[in-house]
Amino acid sequence: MKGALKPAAAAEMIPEGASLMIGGFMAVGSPERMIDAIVARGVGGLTIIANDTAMPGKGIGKLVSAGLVRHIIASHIGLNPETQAKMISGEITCELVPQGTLIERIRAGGMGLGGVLTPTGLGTEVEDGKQVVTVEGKRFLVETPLKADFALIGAWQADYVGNLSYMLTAHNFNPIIALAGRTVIAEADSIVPVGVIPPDAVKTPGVLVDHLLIRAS
Amino acid sequence: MKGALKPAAAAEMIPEGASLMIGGFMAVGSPERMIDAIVARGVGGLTIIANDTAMPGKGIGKLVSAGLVRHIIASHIGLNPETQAKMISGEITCELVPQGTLIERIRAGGMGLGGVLTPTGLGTEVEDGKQVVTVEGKRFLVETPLKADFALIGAWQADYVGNLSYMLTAHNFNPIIALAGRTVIAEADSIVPVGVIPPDAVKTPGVLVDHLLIRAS
Amino acid sequence: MDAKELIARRVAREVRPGSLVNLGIGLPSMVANFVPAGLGVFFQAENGVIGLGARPPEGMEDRHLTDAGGGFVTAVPGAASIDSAMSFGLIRGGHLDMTVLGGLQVDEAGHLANWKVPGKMVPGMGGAMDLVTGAARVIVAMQHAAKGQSKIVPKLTLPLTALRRVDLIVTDLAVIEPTDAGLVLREHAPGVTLDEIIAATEATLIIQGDVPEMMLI
Amino acid sequence: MDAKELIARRVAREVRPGSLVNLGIGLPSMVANFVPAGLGVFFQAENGVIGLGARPPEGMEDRHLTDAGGGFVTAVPGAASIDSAMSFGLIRGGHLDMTVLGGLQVDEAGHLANWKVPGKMVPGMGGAMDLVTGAARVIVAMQHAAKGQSKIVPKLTLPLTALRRVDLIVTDLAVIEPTDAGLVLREHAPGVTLDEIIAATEATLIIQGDVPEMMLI
Repeated sequence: MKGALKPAAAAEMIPEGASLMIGGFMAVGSPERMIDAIVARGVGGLTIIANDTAMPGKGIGKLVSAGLVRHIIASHIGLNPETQAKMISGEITCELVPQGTLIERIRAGGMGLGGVLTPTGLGTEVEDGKQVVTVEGKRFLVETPLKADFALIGAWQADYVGNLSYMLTAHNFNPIIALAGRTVIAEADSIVPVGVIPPDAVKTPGVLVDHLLIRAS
Repeated sequence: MKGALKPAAAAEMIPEGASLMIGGFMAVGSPERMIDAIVARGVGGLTIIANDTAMPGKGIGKLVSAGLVRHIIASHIGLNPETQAKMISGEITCELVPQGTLIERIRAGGMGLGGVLTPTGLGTEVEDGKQVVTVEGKRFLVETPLKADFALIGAWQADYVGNLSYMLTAHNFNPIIALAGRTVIAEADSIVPVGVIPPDAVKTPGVLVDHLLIRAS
Repeated sequence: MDAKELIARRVAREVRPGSLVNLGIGLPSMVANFVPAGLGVFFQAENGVIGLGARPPEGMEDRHLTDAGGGFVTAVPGAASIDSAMSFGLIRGGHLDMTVLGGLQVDEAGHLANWKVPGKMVPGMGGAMDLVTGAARVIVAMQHAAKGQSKIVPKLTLPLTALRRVDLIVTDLAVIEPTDAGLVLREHAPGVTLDEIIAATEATLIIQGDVPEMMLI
Repeated sequence: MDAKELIARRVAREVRPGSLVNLGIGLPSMVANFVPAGLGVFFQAENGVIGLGARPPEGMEDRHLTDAGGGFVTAVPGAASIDSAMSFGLIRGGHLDMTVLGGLQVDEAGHLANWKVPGKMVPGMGGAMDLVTGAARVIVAMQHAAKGQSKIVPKLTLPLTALRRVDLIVTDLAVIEPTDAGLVLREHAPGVTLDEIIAATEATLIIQGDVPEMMLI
């Protein structure tokens, strides 16, 4: 049985320089109240691991605009001109990773794998500096696992066991980063009594979730 | 929109010596009508890739009893004395794989990965003959992908797009092998009209499924 | 008809009945408008839905259901929600029948560059590297030239997206097929002569016999 | 109280509130009977359920809900269904707080052998190698001796399950903790003297100060 925290209390747990995995794809499925609380707290030097940095004023874009981000590991930052500008000015450093590789690296980190072998990126800049392994005569890049201090989840339904379900395209990175955060904080559209989410509808078992945000007022 | 086949017609597609991934854990979630049809057809020399061989008279155990199996890749065969006996007599050869490694190898095969790196099996017999890769100072076994000619799925609900959902512990290997069979045949407890399975309840998207079995009479 | 519509109408002819198709952001997304209903085609958006439908009527948008560009969409009957690991598993694993992507350059080897202009535009590769590596069929839909410069070149000067040769290039002037021998001119746009195509193309084009006019949907 | 019940009652004391626990087939599964309700413990069965409950009343069994041994179970409120990839991702990724496994041998290095007797019993490792590799805490629950032979030995003569040192050994005679220095005798069973334990143990035991009697639930 988990308690539920006010967003400000959850944000208090995040120290300067922490690494955060944040769910969402162009801010769809991102935990907006949690992000607002981090902006309000103003803790900086963050490393963000996410698919993208959304756009100014939305989702992760709010952390970028607030100047709290030092390093980004993402697949795409092209739709946020502020991220681009801060990267060019050197305020933010950025590791760009193919989307399918990024999600597998996170999954590997969360599931205790030492990495995965993928053909994606072979022969491109993505290969630079990477180990290559040959399996059955074919070359593959060794892509290493990713973990983070925190995973911040945007869910649809939660219960007080911490079970989570997601809706439509708001799944995206959320169910996977829930495996790879040392501390996992979930913000859900609604929190329902234990037993209401059918076992087959649970996409993130409660064991992975450390804290819920209280319901929005 | 997929048609639905009679079990005998589906079994007709499977040639002598084919490799079959079959869902189920101690026969829970196994496609029993499909298995019965293969036994009735009597096609032999099969390679079975599955978690286990159940027990005589149940699930994969029926294929073993019928003498149709030549090779097994599984994590556990200890609860089927016939499999044990046939392995000792040399009628069946067997590759034993840790369960977590087996499911990742199947997933890798189905998802276009060249393999995964796992700590499981290091320092044991499972390491024999395998590549070892060092990532961030830690050693991992390179576990290679598995595919099969057919994946035979036991599902709970299906629709005629081929979407599948599963129930409770009858998930097990089913959603993963659906990715890794060159031809995928699904047997469901019920087939419902298209649109009835909510998008968030679909665990195997229809694109992966080639054929459904018709409803049980 | 403007150039983009021409391209989209020609690409729509490549879509096969019952297939799973991914359309990139921008021009490629227009292809969906011209694919006949009743063809049983499912569109995948890599952010997490199979069975993408048209934009919803005003007031019926849902923030949990968007395409990869973040635009509101609907879900067709038989749609399935998928997380990013499954989405890219389908892509990299060859389960996606076709992808239509924009391009910055294609060269005589059929190699695509579409994710980076060093020093100018570094948006990240998003899903492009996985899509080109894994999709069963890769179609590049782009203007033949940009700012008077041919985008079809002898050898890429921009960073490679993937080692895989693309299957077809559709521009406002021509349809070109990369082959072992080089770029074969397959069709010309209505009202465009072969000489005009050759003049607008920096790469060498192979012309074999009659070159028919594009057929459009 | 028979030996198995004694072991199960002692192991039950190791279960921490709110934790996720996996119990092996056989003796370990008896532990669940002695864990107090209200401790908020969730039991995982590796075949695919978190929140395993007691056996259902006769006539209310469901063939979609069994434990890893194939026996009928129920699901507690807040239970979650998981497929085999998620199940073993949780195990290998360190998300499982504790596993209780049977053993054939444990040696002075704390290494476990529990999956194979060459030439006699080759059931396969099932999930054992992943469980010992990945669980946060590994407890071996077994009889101290089999057929008069000590199962606690100087060095394994049976095949190793994993390189990881197990955390605790609970037998019908004693509780023993493998440490850097060797096997430390922590507790004796009621009515069993230290001399009897030493005589029944082939391995060297370290005895530091008083050795208290086992506390049972």
